[in-house]
Amino acid sequence: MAEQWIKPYGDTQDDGRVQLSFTLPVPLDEVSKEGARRLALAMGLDEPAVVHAEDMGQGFSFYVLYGQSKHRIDLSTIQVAKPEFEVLDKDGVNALIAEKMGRKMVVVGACIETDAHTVGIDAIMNMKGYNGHKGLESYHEVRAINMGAQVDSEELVARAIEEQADVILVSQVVTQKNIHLDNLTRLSDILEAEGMRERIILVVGGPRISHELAKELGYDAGFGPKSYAEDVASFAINEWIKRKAA
Amino acid sequence: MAEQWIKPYGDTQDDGRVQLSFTLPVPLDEVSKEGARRLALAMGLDEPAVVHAEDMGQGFSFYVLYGQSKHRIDLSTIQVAKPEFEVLDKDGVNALIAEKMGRKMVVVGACIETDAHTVGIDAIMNMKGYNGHKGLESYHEVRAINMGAQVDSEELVARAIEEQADVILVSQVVTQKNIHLDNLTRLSDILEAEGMRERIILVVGGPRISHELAKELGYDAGFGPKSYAEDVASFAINEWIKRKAA
Amino acid sequence: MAHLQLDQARIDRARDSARRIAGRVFDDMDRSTTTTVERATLRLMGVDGVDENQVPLPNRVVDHLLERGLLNRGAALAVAAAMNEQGWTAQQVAEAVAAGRLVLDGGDDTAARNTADALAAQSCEHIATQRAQRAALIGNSGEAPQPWLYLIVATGNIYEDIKQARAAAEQGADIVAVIRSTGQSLLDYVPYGATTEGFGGTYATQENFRLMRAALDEVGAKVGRYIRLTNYCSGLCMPEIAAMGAIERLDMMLNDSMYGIIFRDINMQRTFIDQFFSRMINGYAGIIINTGEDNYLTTADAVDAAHTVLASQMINEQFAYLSGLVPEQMGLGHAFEINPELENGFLWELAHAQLVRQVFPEASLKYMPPTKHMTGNIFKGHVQDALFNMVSTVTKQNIHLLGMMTEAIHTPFIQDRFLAIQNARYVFGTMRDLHSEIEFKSGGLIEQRAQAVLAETESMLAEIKRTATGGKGLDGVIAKAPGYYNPFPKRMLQGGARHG
Amino acid sequence: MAHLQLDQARIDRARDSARRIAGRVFDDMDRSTTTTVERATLRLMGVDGVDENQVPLPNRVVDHLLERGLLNRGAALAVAAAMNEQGWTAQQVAEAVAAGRLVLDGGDDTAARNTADALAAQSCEHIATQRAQRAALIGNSGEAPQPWLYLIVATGNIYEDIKQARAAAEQGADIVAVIRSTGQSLLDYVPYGATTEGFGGTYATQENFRLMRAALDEVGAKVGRYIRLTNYCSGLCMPEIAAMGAIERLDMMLNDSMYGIIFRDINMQRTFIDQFFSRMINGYAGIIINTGEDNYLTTADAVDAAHTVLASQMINEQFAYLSGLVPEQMGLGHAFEINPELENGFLWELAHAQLVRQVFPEASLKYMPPTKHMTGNIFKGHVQDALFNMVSTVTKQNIHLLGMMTEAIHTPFIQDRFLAIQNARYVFGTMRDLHSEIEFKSGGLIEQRAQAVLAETESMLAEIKRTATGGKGLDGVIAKAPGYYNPFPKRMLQGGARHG
Ligand code: B12
Ligand code: B12
Ligand SMILES: Cc1ncc(COP(=O)(O)O)c(C=O)c1O
Ligand SMILES: Cc1ncc(COP(=O)(O)O)c(C=O)c1O
Repeated sequence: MAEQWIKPYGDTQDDGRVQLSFTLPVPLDEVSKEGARRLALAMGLDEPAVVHAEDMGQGFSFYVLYGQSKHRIDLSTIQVAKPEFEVLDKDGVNALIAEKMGRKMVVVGACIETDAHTVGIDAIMNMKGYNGHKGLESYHEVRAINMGAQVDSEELVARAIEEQADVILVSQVVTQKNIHLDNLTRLSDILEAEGMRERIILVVGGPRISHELAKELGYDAGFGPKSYAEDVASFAINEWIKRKAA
Repeated sequence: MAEQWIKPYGDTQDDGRVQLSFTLPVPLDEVSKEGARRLALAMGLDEPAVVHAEDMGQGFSFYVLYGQSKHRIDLSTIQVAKPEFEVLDKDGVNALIAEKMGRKMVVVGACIETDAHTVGIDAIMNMKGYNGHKGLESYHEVRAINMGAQVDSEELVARAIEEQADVILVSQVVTQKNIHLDNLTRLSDILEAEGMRERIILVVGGPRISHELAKELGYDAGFGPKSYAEDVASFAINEWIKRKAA
Repeated sequence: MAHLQLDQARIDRARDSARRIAGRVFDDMDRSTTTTVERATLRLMGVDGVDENQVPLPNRVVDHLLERGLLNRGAALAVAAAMNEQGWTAQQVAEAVAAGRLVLDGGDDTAARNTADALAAQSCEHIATQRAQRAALIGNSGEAPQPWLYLIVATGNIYEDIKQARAAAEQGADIVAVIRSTGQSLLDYVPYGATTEGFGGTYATQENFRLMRAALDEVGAKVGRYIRLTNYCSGLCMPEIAAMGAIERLDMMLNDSMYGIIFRDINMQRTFIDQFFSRMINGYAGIIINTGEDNYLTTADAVDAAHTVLASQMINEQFAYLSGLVPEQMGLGHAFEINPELENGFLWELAHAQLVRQVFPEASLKYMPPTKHMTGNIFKGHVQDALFNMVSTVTKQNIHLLGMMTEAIHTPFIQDRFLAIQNARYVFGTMRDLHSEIEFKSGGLIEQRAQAVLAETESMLAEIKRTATGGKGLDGVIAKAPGYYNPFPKRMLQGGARHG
Repeated sequence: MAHLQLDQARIDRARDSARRIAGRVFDDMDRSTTTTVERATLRLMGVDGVDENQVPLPNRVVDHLLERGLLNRGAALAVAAAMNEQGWTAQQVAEAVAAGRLVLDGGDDTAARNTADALAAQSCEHIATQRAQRAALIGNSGEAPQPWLYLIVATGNIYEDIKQARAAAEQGADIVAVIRSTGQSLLDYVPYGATTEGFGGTYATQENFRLMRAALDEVGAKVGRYIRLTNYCSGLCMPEIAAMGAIERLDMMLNDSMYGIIFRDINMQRTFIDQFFSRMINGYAGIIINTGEDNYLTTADAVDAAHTVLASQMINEQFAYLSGLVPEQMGLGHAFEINPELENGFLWELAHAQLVRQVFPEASLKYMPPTKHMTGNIFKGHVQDALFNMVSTVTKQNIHLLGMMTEAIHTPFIQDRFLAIQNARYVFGTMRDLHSEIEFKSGGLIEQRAQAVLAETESMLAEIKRTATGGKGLDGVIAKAPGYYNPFPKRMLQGGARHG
């Protein structure tokens, strides 16, 4: 593929302009201001300008900077991990499940551990769906079980076993101190320990989740913002067919 | 001096959090989003997150990122160039001029070349001053001549010669494409050519001017935002005394 | 002045329905106590500390009584009896129980009652002193004009929180809320000591309360403004947190009669019983309670569900009266959550905020910023927050939670808070008297909208009948036995902010 | 509806004073012409291009006539006479003059007049076609509702400008202004061709106009909205730029009767004469002129100097009528420049904006964003811009210059513009009908403020007497000789937007 080097753009191709803001844990003075500028230099910004500097009290100061990034990126070298499947609409998904599975697909979902943000998982699972995209409960070829908020991983796994689930959907919204990574690892360890990991299609979603991250954590797919039921459902049936064939 | 390493601060000492935004000259897709993330990585930001990505039309896309700066700066090593003098008030300046010079100090000021932003030089020179700080015209030991906007460097120098000026004050506000650097260099070259550079105290000011920059350009001092007449006047009389002694 | 024509008879009818609903719940719930109510009672009587497994002593004693089938007569009597018997303090009794050195039995004699009463009197005395101390500090350093700027800190580490809270106060915060660690609401005990490891917030512990209180008193003196402290009085330990807050002089508590049921799947009975007890404590301690109606709008649409907010506020108001609170202590919640893409959304927002203002003219309304429709676009978010600030000043809200431009991203960085305060101060200042300079068109869209929401509220309240069981914490609900005794209500329900 | 009680008699008296002032200036100025008026005349007659030193041919011809003392009879006749003599086009005549191959002499015979008239007719025909084309394009693709979003591009390079202008239009811009390079206003000639090297802006050249016009027509068709183009019709070449704009179908021009005098130290007579001629062209071409009162507030305080804005608008209005413009073509300027730290500043801003709206109900008011009080704090700046957006929609302004959060830092980056549009769209949408839903308190602070500004304006205008000479460009002012002839006024003053 042809190289495609790009830089940030302010008002002229390759001017590299970026905006930056941060706090320094020192009061404002000429030295701290110069420190802010040097940080920008260290980041590889040419001609960085501290366009705003303000003392915040209690030994903190705030800075806004603009500078010109030296760095450039060759987009042609970037491979973004993506789950490979065709996104079908609801009817398409239903038809494919009926054809290939000959029974309903069982999907158990939850917002696990301490996380109580159910709006995301509800958006995927509840009848009503989100932004005009109906949720899995409305798919007649899917048995969708939404366990809701703050579900322990053990509980989720137990339910998945009980319901003979094909797919587990997990939502993780709180990411502070990377708690989502701990939670997700914990769930996949438990599945592993139960000997269920191979059997189940394991999917995670949330505002800071990418497919790449999900793969790193040993999940089958990850879905970020603006995902809808048909995306997950299309992935799941596709994956099911692929595994069956293998 | 004891080392004083600092990093940006988000909500915990040394977490290094910074906010970043920029445009890329490509439409939004998964690859460009990853490209944005890699740029942040290249800048030395750990765990960069593209928290917002939006297509802008016409082949541009906009990104907001947060990440954790790896870089840190030892503030104890930073020496900020500063003009060294004690800032006196108006009466103090007048008294010192009267005592040491025994005549009025002559100051010629202008906003040079294509720059027409006179508010800054007016703030320093006009009777009324700025933010409650009276301007040089109100100093009875200063003869202040404000030539206004878009004054050619030649014209300014001619006037300085004519008036036997002790000090030249230049204002530069427009900095696009570094035009201020060209203009300032031009003025100092002309002074040099006229053999006047040694005799005159040459001062520049403006929102993007620092003392450091002024020194680099061969000026005697530079004044940035929030400078007032007493700052410049104190510097000027101090410098005059120093030169006299030398 | 910004003012809407509203049908007062409709407001009165809605309020009557709410009074009826709250009264019925109170009568039902008065027949039971809960483990955490009893633990709170013990805390007020001076029991504190943890055992070698970090289990709080109040839990150890209450569990002990529960095991022995004695909790239904109240923990106060059993402990007081043991105190009399042994000549110990309540704390010594608790330690002995935890160490297995002492087994409690019933003890309902007058001597035990007297001891319990004496301890309660002492405890109330301490809380009254804190109340007086608050008044004195406000007298000395003054307090901010309303809307008060309310800021959260949520680092997970009480010492970082303190740093940020001080900075926030210097920058202009009037109220500091320490956000609680994710998941604490479902812990059936209160963690102990100073903590540095929370997720999305810092554990609510008595020591953390104390540390933050001291820091805010100090910075308050410096900035010449009493800085209010708030925390979450909800979840499975609601009354205990109320007790801790009263002891450590918190000034506000997030304390809703239904939040736990709706958002934390906590059993209804448990919630209501805990509510009454904790509100009573808050009421007595002169603490403002903030209710959580704003949360409804994070899951429902803010236009469709506007009447549910008003209905809940009316019920919270009646519950509050039953627990002895005065209107100024009612921080009824609502929120600026209308979709920014909705045409004329700002008008509807004005209508809702003004409606609430007029229905509860004396309450300390708590107005929450946009959260749901905030995105990673921090620049647009900052403007959403500015319009929120504007509605707040135009409709004269009291407790103003600052919106953070990074709402959709992370718990606030120090600069987020700094910029949020600048935003609010700018808007409040530049529009200082706007509220008294504009009028809403009579019969116009804004007024019509407010009237419609009021009408929907009235019918909703008229229809509410009875409610179900289920949810977490039901095992902690204990039917009171005859002879059940708790020394606090009779003291707390008559004093407090109402009279002093 | 947002409406103020104002004293109509006072408005009428102020307007009478302004009419008197403008009329007197017109009478005085009608006795002279200027070098640039004559160059503009030549341009309209078809003279274009530059010599080997990049000096425009209109300058060469006019300088030639000036040297020979012939300019006071008008360039049109001299060139027309030569055309007749040689059987050449005007362009050929100019080229020959520039090459030193031809010397012009007087030539005031009827034949020369006829030729000049014929060329003028042709030129007016072309401009009328452009006007019709504009109407047709608006008919096809439609146009945006007001306030129109006005955005600037200022890269210095016309090709970058085009990129950014397209992107801006896709994002929602209704008007694109190409900012002019620093210093162009003091050039006594118009640069030639496509340019890529400006400072703080891009040179105004006819080719740049053409390139941008084509790009905007294209993107306008794509987005289904006619995108208006604007530039600066001011400085020492004001009438020539008007001519170029009329030829290339610009839609708006920054064209103030006093800006050059006050802000560029241009000679008064020169400015006024150039003004009349350029306004006449703009008027005929159906171009909206934007006046520069907003600039006053960048050097003076916006509260103290509010009446100077209104006074100048009234004078600009009268000058415009004298040049044949209709009210819809008057983009009278004002600006949101009150210090954000001023208590109730937003109220005064509302008062000023609404006052202007009511005094000029049919004008296309141009409302400028905060600039002077913008700082490097882009976050706060974005909120200042949001409040500006709000005042604009509440007071129903027409031409809305978008505020940039980076105003104090650099000419706009593409993302600054993008975010500015989002800001305005959000505010305009969420407050769509607010203007008709709120009322200003009768006799309140806002109304009082508006009345005070009006009163000050009236007395200021009543006192204006006569004005001085001095400043740049006086050498280009030439007293007309008897027999002076210019073929354009009689055509342009009767047609244009007024009748067609
Ligand atoms: C609503 C909300 C709440 C509500 C939740 C109500 C509920 N029942 O869900 C309440 C008020 C209870 C709440 C509480 C808290 N919250 Co909250 N909350 C939010 C808020 C405002 C909106 C979240 C939301 O509903 N988004 C809308 C949904 C549709 O988006 P989504 O979740 O991204 O889902 C989409 C995709 O991600 C994807 N998706 C999501 N899950 C899944 C799963 C699968 C399988 C798939 C395929 C796809 C998928 O598809 C969805 C549709 O496209 C955000 C801020 C914000 N604006 O984002 C904060 C936010 C998420 N909360 C936060 C915090 C910290 C908390 C608290 C911990 C604060 C506290 N200490 O009190 C508490 C405790 C909650 C807990 N224990 O988890 C932080 C998280 C910070 C971080 N990055 O770690 C945020 C970002 C706010 C902030 N800046 O502080 N919160
Ligand atoms: C007012 C203004 C104007 C007015 C100027 C009126 C006048 N008579 O000065 C008008 C409307 C005419 C104008 C026009 C233009 N402007 Co202008 N203007 C501004 C604005 C809004 C404010 C500047 C100001 O007055 N600041 C207040 C003064 C007091 O601050 P200051 O200059 O920094 O001065 C202080 C210190 O710096 C220092 N100081 C300054 N000079 C000196 C000198 C000495 C000796 C000392 C000791 C100290 C000192 O002391 C002062 C007091 O503390 C800024 C945006 C902004 N908010 O900053 C844009 C801005 C400066 N303008 C800009 C531009 C591009 C232009 C134009 C070129 C645009 C165009 N193409 O039309 C034109 C052309 C002007 C020209 N030829 O130079 C850009 C510059 C971009 C850049 N970084 O290069 C800015 C930043 C706006 C923008 N974002 O595009 N402008
Ligand atoms: C009334 C109330 N209680 C508690 C909380 C906090 O939730 P948690 O139960 O997770 O501490 C909120 C959050 O907004 C609330 O409004
Ligand atoms: C009427 C008018 N003309 C011209 C300009 C631009 O200035 P310059 O003369 O530098 O092109 C402005 C700037 O705002 C203006 O308002």
